[in-house]
Amino acid sequence: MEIEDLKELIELLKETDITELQLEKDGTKVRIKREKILSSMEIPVQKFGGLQEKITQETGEETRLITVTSPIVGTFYRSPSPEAASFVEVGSRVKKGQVLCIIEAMKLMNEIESEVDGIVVKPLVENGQPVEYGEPLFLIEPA
Amino acid sequence: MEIEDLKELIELLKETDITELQLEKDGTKVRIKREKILSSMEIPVQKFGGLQEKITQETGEETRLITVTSPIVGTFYRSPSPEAASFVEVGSRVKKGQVLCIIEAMKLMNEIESEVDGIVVKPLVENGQPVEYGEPLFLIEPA
Amino acid sequence: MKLFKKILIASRGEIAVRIIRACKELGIKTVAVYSDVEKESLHVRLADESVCIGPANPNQSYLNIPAILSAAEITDSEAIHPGYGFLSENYHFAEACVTSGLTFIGPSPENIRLGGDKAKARQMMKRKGVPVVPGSDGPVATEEVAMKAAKKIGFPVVIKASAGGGGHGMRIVKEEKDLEQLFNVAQREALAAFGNSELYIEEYIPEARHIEVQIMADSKGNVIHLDERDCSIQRRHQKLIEESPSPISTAEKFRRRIGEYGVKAARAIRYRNIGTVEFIVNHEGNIYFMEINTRIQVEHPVTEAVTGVDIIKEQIKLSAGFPLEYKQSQIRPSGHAIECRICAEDPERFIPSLGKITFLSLPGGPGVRVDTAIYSGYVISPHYDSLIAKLIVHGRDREEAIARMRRALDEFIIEGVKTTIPFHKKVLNNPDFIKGDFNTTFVEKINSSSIKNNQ
Amino acid sequence: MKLFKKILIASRGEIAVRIIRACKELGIKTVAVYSDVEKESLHVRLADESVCIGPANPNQSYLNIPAILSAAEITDSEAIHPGYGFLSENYHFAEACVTSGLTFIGPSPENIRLGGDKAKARQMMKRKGVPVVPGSDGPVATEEVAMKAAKKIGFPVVIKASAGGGGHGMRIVKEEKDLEQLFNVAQREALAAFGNSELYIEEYIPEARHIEVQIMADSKGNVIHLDERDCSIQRRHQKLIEESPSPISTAEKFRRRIGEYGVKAARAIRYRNIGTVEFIVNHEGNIYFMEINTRIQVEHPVTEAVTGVDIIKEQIKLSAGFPLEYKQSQIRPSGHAIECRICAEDPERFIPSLGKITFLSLPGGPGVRVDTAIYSGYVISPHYDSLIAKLIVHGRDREEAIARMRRALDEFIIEGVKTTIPFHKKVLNNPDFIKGDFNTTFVEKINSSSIKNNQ
Repeated sequence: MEIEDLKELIELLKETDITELQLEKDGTKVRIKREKILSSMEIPVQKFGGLQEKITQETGEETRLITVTSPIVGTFYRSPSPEAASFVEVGSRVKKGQVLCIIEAMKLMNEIESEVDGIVVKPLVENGQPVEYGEPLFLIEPA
Repeated sequence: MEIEDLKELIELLKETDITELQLEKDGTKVRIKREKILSSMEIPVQKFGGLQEKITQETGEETRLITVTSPIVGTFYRSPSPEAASFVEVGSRVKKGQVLCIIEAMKLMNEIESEVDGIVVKPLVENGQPVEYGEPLFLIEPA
Repeated sequence: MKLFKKILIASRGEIAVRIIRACKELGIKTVAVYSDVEKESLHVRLADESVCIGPANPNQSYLNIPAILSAAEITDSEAIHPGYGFLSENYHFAEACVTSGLTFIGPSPENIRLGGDKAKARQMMKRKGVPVVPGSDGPVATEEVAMKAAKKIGFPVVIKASAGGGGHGMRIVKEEKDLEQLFNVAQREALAAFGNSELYIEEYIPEARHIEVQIMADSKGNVIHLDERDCSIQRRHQKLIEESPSPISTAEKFRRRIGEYGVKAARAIRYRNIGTVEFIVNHEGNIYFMEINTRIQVEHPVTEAVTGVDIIKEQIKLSAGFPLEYKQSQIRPSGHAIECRICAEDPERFIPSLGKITFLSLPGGPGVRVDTAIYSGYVISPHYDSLIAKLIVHGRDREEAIARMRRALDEFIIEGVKTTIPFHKKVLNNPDFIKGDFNTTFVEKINSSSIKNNQ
Repeated sequence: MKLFKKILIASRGEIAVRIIRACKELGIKTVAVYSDVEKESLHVRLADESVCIGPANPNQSYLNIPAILSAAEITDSEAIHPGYGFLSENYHFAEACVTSGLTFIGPSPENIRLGGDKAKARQMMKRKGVPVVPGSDGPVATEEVAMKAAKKIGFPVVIKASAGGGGHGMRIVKEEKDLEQLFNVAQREALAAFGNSELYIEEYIPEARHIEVQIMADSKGNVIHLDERDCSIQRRHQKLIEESPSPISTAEKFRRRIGEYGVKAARAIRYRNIGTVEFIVNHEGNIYFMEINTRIQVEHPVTEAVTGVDIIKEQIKLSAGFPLEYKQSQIRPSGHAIECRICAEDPERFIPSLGKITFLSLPGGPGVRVDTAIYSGYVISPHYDSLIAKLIVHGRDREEAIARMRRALDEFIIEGVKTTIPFHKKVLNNPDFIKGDFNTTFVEKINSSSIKNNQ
């Protein structure tokens, strides 16, 4: 089971009423549960802050990665100026409050800080690309 | 069990009332749970013939009743003329081919016959009432 | 004069819904009839009453005359609207309605019979001075008569079935040597399709437009027309896109002439009720009578859009004996309207696509009309026509109508089945269509060119 | 002069969809913005591009000026259409657009500012000869000034907020003794609602109609009107049903006069772009200026139906600097149009009804327009307006329009949430409404009489 398969499953589930799904590959155990929801509404509960965070669980492993998402709409820059070095690279150790990138909005440079101590696992946006609200920017493994 | 099999399962479930499904490959364990949903649609499965019949299962009992349905649109009469007695009453013993009622359509009197030997359990339409195609007319307990 | 209290609608799908709408606006109660697979249909849901008249097979339900008349009887209906298709052009049915004391919403059985006898209608029109395509004077009984007529007309000619429709029993004969064989093939095909092998012969007009005139006539003999519709965008004699006015009607003189021919044709056969006179127009703009359709047509909404006249409401009032509410001078079409017939078909090969509609979002906003009986969750059945929606737009001119149709097609979302929406988009973006430069060979041409492009 | 290549739409729901439609017909690319709970919305689906601008709370998304301007920047949009509501009448936003090099689709910031300052607009209109309701000459700063003005006008009077709207800061004062207290309450309410406690005083006109005139003006100072809309069917200052022409416009003279006042009012303040001049009409037919709305209005489709003009397309072209495409003499309204605002609310108590739409079937057929962003499966969120669909009908006269609206309401099926459709049916069957005999107290009256009937 790869991440791609999981995505596909999640996409599929979105279109159904299925509320639970369990799967065990060896020995092939499947458990699918569906609860009839009578026109109920689901409003995602969100945490607000200077920086939004979403906790994702990596399959197979026990590591918990944090996705840093954009709190504003703008243009993503990995360095303070075109000539300068990137704020962080893959593998960089970051401290809570350390700048990860800049998002330019209305000619203002907004510094996006890490809210945790950890290691940068992956940047998710190319330098100079526009980003929207809530767009994932970095994966960070908390230390 | 591959991802493709799961997809198929989910597709299947979308079209059903099944709310729970369990499956174990070794030893072949299957568990399907189904709850009656009020808004679901039932399309009656019907047999065609000179006279339509539908087999219903009475709850709690083991008796199998046959529903005689109307093969045409028209007006239902229980007797050959207003003065005459009804063709059949509750409890009447009928033979295959025996007339149960008349349905008048376009001034023609169409005799509706029983296709089985049995006992009339219940007439389902009032004398002189209009009936549509497929409308239940009598419940008969086959002898 | 009194309007009906209750009308039975002997049809299904979008046209049944359309008729229910007209009845509701007139304060008339409606009875829907349906086959046992259509209990969840919109026409059943929207009508005041409904009667199941038989199983899915149309022969046992929507074409079942005794069942329909019985349904009218048990519901105390006063009149029957036949919609289009099914029994709408069956004069036996129209007569049976009259015999049963019901009003048939449509013209007289005699009008219907003549409408179905293409060779005779041609003859009558010719006699009354409505131009017809040069051809045989009436039916041609044998190969010999056919050959004589064909030689007089000059090849190529086209053989047509008197009882024809939908291209059955129709053959183009390019050369003298092919006539014998094609005559026999057409005869056999006509017999198989219509139970009537009678044929007639016309000059073949290769690059023609199909333009028709909507007419309305009351029982006192007043006849008006509601201008023309251009229905040249066809595939195998099936109309796909219609518009009003015709792009060639910018010549006001042409428009007036074809309208007048429509009225003349209706008068020639003492036509009553609403109907359509179909013409062929060759590349020089010559107008030839083709046939008369004695029912409401699929494409009537384009005329409603430009004239503001509710044709089905008028049809019902005319059938109840009311005089025409409009004078010819009161019909003042404005703007331009286009209709696309959206079918549940593969848009490349036009093969029906069956199944459940899993998501639906209809176009809306200014100048957009949708006539449909589908909904999210509707299951398209193999028993009936693949037409699932008619999309009609109205704009202040043809340019706005085209822009509006494009955006309406863009926002029309149907998931779960394939539809012909991509085909319509292709046509609406075709430079020749945009210029108004097309004829009945248009679809064939763009389809073959797209095949070439793919190679 | 060049039209925009790409427009960002700073709105949601049906009006965002409506604007996308206009852009598509003009060949302009669109950018939708949305809050993170609206990813599945129709305006996001129909636009060419979309940008998530913040969380559900409108203050952080649809009212978030920096986020919207940034979204325009990253998508290379040339203009912003604000729809109605949200930032549409915020002159700071209009100014910020200009500063950012973007065209704000609407009038100038000065026009917007004046539109929001009711007391000042009143003063200017009075000076330029547009009749206003007798009242204070400008704002009344203190109770003493207010009392003096009120006595001069004569009780009852109505206290209104200069920055007013939606009934906030508005109080009817029946007698002299109540003035002091109500003045203070209104002042406090105005401050809370608009951050501005300025008040003015008008004569109270008890049984008035609310009639407004749609205007269009280009940058060269050409101004035309598109006739009037009667919006008297209101509940707590919220319009529920609108129509054009007004039932009292059968007097052609009245109709001409109110249209001319509309143009005069627009000229008085050098108005540019499309807008609406709202009037109060008393039972004697006297017309008084009330306010000017500097945006597209919810009820614009009734005017589109009778005039055939696509107001939003014209608005966009005017904003790009194009001159007016119509002369006053080319605006020739025909027939009658009515709009019902369908809200997801309990039809008795008007309390919002949230949840998922489990089944949807929209009305269609001739003369019916639906502007909506809902679909089967759509979830109505508590964060936004309860307006879920606008149902607009057009008929050849008011009688046909009413019959058509009734049948369209009948066939409009929404399951899963409660809607105001039953309320609209009640109005459309009310004898006074049918006669055209109503004013802004109509809804209050029928609601209290239905309560009486229940007792």
